[in-house]
Amino acid sequence: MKILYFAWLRTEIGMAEETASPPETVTTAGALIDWLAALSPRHGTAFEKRNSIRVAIDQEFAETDSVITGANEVAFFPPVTGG
Amino acid sequence: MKILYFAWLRTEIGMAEETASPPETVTTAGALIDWLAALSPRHGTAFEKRNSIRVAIDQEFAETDSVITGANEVAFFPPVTGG
Amino acid sequence: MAVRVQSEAFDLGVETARLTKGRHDVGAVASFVGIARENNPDEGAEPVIAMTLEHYPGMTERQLEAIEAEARERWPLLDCLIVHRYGRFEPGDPIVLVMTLSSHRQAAFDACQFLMDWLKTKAPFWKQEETASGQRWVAARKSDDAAAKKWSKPA
Amino acid sequence: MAVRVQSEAFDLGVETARLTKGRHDVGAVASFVGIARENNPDEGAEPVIAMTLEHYPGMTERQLEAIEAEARERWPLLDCLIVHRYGRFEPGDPIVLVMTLSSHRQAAFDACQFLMDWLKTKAPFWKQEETASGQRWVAARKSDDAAAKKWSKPA
Repeated sequence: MKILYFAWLRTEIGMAEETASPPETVTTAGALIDWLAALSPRHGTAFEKRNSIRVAIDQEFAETDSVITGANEVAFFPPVTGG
Repeated sequence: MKILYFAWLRTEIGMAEETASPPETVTTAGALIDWLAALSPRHGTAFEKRNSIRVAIDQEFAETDSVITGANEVAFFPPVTGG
Repeated sequence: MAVRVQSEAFDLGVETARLTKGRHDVGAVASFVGIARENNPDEGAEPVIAMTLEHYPGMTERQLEAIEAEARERWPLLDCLIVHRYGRFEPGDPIVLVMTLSSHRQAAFDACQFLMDWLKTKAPFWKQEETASGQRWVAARKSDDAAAKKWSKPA
Repeated sequence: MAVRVQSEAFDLGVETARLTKGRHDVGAVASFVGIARENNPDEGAEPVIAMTLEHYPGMTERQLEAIEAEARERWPLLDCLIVHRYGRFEPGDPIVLVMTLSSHRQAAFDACQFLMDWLKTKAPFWKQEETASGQRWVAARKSDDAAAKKWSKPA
């Protein structure tokens, strides 16, 4: 599963993209956040601000209780500030 | 006093502009319409559609009861259809 | 005052570049271009071959300047442009341009729409349409009066 | 679908001419250009030297196409264009263009404003500002959420 980070999540974690293989018990975006947060201290710090983090599953906006099973690409980012 | 006609008023009366010297008793735009309507049959026909005629006194929109005494320029035209 | 009444065409890109040039405070440019159309659904189905816009020189500029001044008073505009053409137009020809500049988009959008709505009811232009049946003066549209009225301040 | 995500600049005049060329049914072209500003009043008074827009390639196009499809469904649009740039911008640089074409002006205005309001909350772009104090990610604005919400259909 490809994991993408944007904006301050990218700079805090220190990478734009990584490949992750969470266990089968990790079925939701929220559970994936918990699992990723344990990967490294930088992950842990970045994911502390959970209320400021949005998620997209296969390029569609999703919620923390959305199912990630079978997804190819999960992205984490702050609320958008375009235009 | 300069009298101007636009759109179908111009084509019906057959001129864009004329100089008129109404008597002093003609003090409002409405009275001026009555006076102009008597000038010629073409004037009479054009001014029959009074409800479809708008007036400007010295280049400002006005009403039929607006005072024309001292005005340099009175214009008659249908409702505007610009843009 | 940025008001122009002309027979010549205008270029939206050139006007935007000119109004924003050297400025660092503009965040939003809203613009509207009105174009001559072949069909006027309000007036029946006969295709329009051409149209001629007649105006009242002198009063037109005066009215456009008054409309522009009111927009600047009601919204925090950084700049504003109204270009209205007169003469003969064929379908596809641009006729009117309104452009508003502001820090934020809402003011730019609202002022641009206000200006167009008022132009339709306050600018002394009259439209004659040419169809296969001949030439005909276009009647004013009630929907334009209604659009302009929504901007009236409460008494 | 007329959606472009690019680093290159765009020209409003060229895009208008391209979209209206050969058409006789367009009466109204509403457009909006968003420009990088020196001051962001929501974020304090320090002048912005430059800003960088990061986006999510793939998802951006997908979201813009979905927004455009929704606008075309809600208003009788004859055509529609969204151009969103990414990269580094200095104050005065145009960043986003939305253009809507319709027979009548109200549909063009409403759809243009709808698209801008939704872009601000649904397009995956993130803005980093550069001031004398350094670089900083810009926080989302509550007023943008409110602007987008006004277009929500009743449940």
